[in-house]
Amino acid sequence: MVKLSSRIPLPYSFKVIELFRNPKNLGKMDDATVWALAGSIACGDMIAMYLKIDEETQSILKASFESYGCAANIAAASILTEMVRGKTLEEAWRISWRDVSDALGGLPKVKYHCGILAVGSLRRAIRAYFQDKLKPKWLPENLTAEERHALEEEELAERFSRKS
Amino acid sequence: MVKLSSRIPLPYSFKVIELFRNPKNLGKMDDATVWALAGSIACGDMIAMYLKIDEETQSILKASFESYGCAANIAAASILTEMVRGKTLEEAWRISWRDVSDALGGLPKVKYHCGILAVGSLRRAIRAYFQDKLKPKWLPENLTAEERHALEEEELAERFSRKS
Amino acid sequence: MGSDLNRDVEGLLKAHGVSEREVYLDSENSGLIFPEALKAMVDSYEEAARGHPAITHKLGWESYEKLYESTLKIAQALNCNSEEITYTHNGTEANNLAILGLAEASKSRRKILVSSIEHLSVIFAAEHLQKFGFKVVKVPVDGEGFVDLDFISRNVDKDTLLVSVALVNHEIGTIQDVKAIIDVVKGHDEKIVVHTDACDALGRVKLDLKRLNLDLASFSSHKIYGPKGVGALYIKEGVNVSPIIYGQLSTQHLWPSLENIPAIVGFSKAVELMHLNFESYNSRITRLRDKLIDGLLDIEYTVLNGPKGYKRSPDNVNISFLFCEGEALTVELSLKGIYVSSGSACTSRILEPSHVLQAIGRRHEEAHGSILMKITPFHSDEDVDYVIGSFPDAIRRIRSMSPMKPGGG
Amino acid sequence: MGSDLNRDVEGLLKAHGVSEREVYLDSENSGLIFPEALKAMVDSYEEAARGHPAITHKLGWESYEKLYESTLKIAQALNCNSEEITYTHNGTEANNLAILGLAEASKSRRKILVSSIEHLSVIFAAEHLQKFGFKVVKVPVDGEGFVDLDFISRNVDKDTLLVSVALVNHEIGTIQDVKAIIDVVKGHDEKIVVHTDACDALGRVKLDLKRLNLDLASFSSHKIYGPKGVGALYIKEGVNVSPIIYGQLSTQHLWPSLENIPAIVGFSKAVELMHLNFESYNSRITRLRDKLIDGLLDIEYTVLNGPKGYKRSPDNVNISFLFCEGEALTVELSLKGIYVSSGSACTSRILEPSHVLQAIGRRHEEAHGSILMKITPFHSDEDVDYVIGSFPDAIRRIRSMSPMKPGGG
Ligand SMILES: Cc1ncc(COP(=O)(O)O)c(C=O)c1O
Ligand SMILES: Cc1ncc(COP(=O)(O)O)c(C=O)c1O
Repeated sequence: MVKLSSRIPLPYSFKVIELFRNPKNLGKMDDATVWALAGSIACGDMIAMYLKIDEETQSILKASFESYGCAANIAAASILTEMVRGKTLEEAWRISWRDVSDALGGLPKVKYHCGILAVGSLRRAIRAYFQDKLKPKWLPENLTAEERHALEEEELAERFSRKS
Repeated sequence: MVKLSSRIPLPYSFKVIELFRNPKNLGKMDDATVWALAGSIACGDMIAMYLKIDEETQSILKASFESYGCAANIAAASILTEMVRGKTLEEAWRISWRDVSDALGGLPKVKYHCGILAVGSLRRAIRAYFQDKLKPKWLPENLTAEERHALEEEELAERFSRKS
Repeated sequence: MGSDLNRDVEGLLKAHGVSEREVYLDSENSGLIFPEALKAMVDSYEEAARGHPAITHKLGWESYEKLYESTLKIAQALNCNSEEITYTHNGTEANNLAILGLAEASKSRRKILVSSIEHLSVIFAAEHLQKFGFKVVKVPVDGEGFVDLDFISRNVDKDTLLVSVALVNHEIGTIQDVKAIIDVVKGHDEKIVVHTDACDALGRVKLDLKRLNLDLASFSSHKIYGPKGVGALYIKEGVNVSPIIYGQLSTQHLWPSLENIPAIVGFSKAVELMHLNFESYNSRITRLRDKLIDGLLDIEYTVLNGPKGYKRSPDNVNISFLFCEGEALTVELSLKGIYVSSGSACTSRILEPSHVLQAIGRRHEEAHGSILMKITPFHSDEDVDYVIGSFPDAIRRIRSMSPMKPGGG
Repeated sequence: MGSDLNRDVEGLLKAHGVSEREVYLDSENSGLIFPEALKAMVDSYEEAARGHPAITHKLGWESYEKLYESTLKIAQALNCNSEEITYTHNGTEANNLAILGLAEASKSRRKILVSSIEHLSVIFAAEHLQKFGFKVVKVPVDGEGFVDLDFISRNVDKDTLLVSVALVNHEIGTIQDVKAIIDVVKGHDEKIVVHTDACDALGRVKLDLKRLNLDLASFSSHKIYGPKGVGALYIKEGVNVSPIIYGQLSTQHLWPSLENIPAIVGFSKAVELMHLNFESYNSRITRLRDKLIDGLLDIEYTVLNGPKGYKRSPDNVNISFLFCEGEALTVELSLKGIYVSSGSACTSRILEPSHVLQAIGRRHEEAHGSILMKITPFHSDEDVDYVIGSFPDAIRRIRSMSPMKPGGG
């Protein structure tokens, strides 16, 4: 038996609305060093994260995103691209979804997953960068919670599509 | 377990209010041929019915009442004293609580018992009149529903007083 | 509505006529409304009522803001968190949610104590649970309506889920020592839930939810001169209550459907007015109450129901007029423009008078002659003078019609 | 309300700004109010709201008269007896009373059929009964939302208590052939109760309760532009329903507490307006609906949800915009002063989009992009033109942000 949905209030912060109106770093990056996708359309949110990486310093020169999702999703992805600019990959890796939520002035509980998905897409991109490179010590073997979340969502979407 | 009370609407007819304001034939009758009491104070309604009877024609010359009870109770007793005036005892006996209710323009269901009690008090007075006389054929041996109702109410009141 | 009812109410009202002066003392049954609360409700219809507070658009957010602001004001007045307030549509639903919702959420405990003078929405809700194996124990009260603390102490046990006693009794105005009740109950077992029906306490008695350590408390808007159609249940954080009505949630978890935001805004305004004017309202109301009580007790064969003085709700006047049937008196007073209610059996479906009056030991004939009146912030000295001046004739006439007269008749 | 919510709604609203033109299309979630209905409510607060309709004094009788007159008007519009109407506080409570109250009154039958696209207040109430051994069967619907009559016919049996299908679906506007459903059900067994949730049907579809031979029907005031805080359940004479909330009765037997008479007066006014203007409202609304549907379907990658033409509620517009997440679109449209809602999972607590859209076979990504709009008597051609003119840019922007674009991205 499917547990049916019920509504709850979603009073966004003005930061979410601002970034929704004028998203920073929106769009595909043609000269990206690496990029990654997280989430799924069937689940209602998906983020593509593009990173331009300075290979020498292993720091992020610029980041951009694309998003299919709610206003909070767009804002979360956008603010994260701002937050990582100029950071080393290690520093970027350490950004948590809580940091994203805080930067947005607080996400409502049901929108936590937007922050999680944004961080998940970033970490996937960072992992992808190290795909065939020597893995730095700070990069954990196992998936972090945020990455697992993205994976679970994608698996759920698989189930949805099989159903219909 | 006592079943507790709940309210219901009591929109009286204007006739009830009129008779409540200006009751006809109110008061003890000093020269009554016979009188009777029905109901009890503990139950919240009581009617005294006084009859002046023409012995020859066995008809009611005049009737009066006293009432402890709600507006409908007062109105029911009052209208009944009007209805019986000039009637033979047999005719008076045949008046039902429905007739009383109709004469009042309809009693709400929870107030039916006011009509019943008024008729009960009248019949008791008629019975009292024949107490040590030859009973006419039209006078039933057994108590009528209206008289039983009065009796039951009095018995209930007994129980109430024993309780407290 | 039964089809046997008289429908010619217009005729009735015409026969009744209109009194020169009118004094409404029946806010026990249906409250007056503060003009400010009515205005707040109407304004909110014009401003934010279109929105649904759980929808992501401007009007939704506006209505959410209205809802949140209103809740905050109520929470501040009660000293609790706004998350601890659940809206219902009246005190009855709040009491039902407290009792049925707690039972629904409870895994094991099966015993409920309620005072014998609770509002019917508490007693009937509790009794409904007997169907499901719950045991309901009625806590007796003394002649003034104070619950028997010893009885509570002796009857709470490991199986006890809930103790429910109204802070202020709606009929006889008894102000319970809820703090003492909580101490006794929690002294036995911290886990026993204490509920108070505070519908009649709000605005009349200081109420500090945090300090009191209450678990559940019910409120009703129309009882504090707010709009009809709103009530609230305070649920202390951590107390488990399940919904008893099912459907699409809006911002609340325990009562589905769209909140009646305009009514909540009006309710909040009423709470605010009662809170801000607590001292001035209550000192005046208390004075008028005592003046009315004293004036009416001057009439022969009268008994005050409930305590005197500071343990009585400042608005409550309840007097039994012996040899006088209460419903007839209600109608007689109505003809004089004075609107009251009675605990007489005549206002009920069956032959039992008010269970509250019976519980404090009033005989039936005393209960039948009881008249309940509530003083409000809207009343003046002149109103009370008019009432005191009008009663003697009314009583005299009703008594004169009775076959049972004072002194034996 | 969770404490994690943003409380700076003022800041949010400031950042949002106000559009020059505003078109409110979200009366699915929270209705507008007829000014006449608001006025009737307010007037009644000033006139008769003080009284309690079950108390014997002038103000009680006046309030009783108001209540009775209002009920009579509603009963006349629905073609039923006023005794057959029970007031609740909304459609949710009416549906709960219908389902839980029927189950409470039922001695033996234990099977309930509800369509798979019912409002959650029907589905959740029915599912709650599973706890008590009831079996709930969901009746499937076709791609336009019409229930499978054959399925009903095969599944009703001696154990069936209730069949509940909404006359008009709230999300996709499907107008069911309730007469055919009744014929099938009653053809099997006269004793099976048929309920229809008519919250969205009232005023949009001709409804003649006597002729239809329905047993139960639910109504909601705010869905017909009446005040919030009132609903009603029609209970055909002879159908047994028990109360589900307990307390002091007023004039009603099935929902205790004082009736919200001012709100009922307003509700009655709204019923009257919908009834008197049935033809003119609906011909206009239907025209505007079709104009809006046609205008929006001109946009690429769109799908209409629900039937076209006369089997669709005259006010309902529900379109899926593929490659476009619905909640984001809701916010984007809000910035343009257009207020709508979406069946997207983003408006819910979990990852499931609208159960109605799923039931008619929409894939998740289609449901996520759905936008629900309701045309009201308050809308003009200019409103609709403005909406049609504003959508393409909004859709374009939202689509442009997505990593998945039409034609593969
Ligand atoms: C003590 C008490 N509890 C509960 C209620 C019920 O409140 P409502 O009328 O809002 O349902 C009342 C109302 O009279 C009351 O006085
Ligand atoms: C079909 C349907 N049923 C029931 C309801 C619930 O009505 P209310 O909002 O009055 O609780 C709604 C409201 O959206 C509805 O559309």
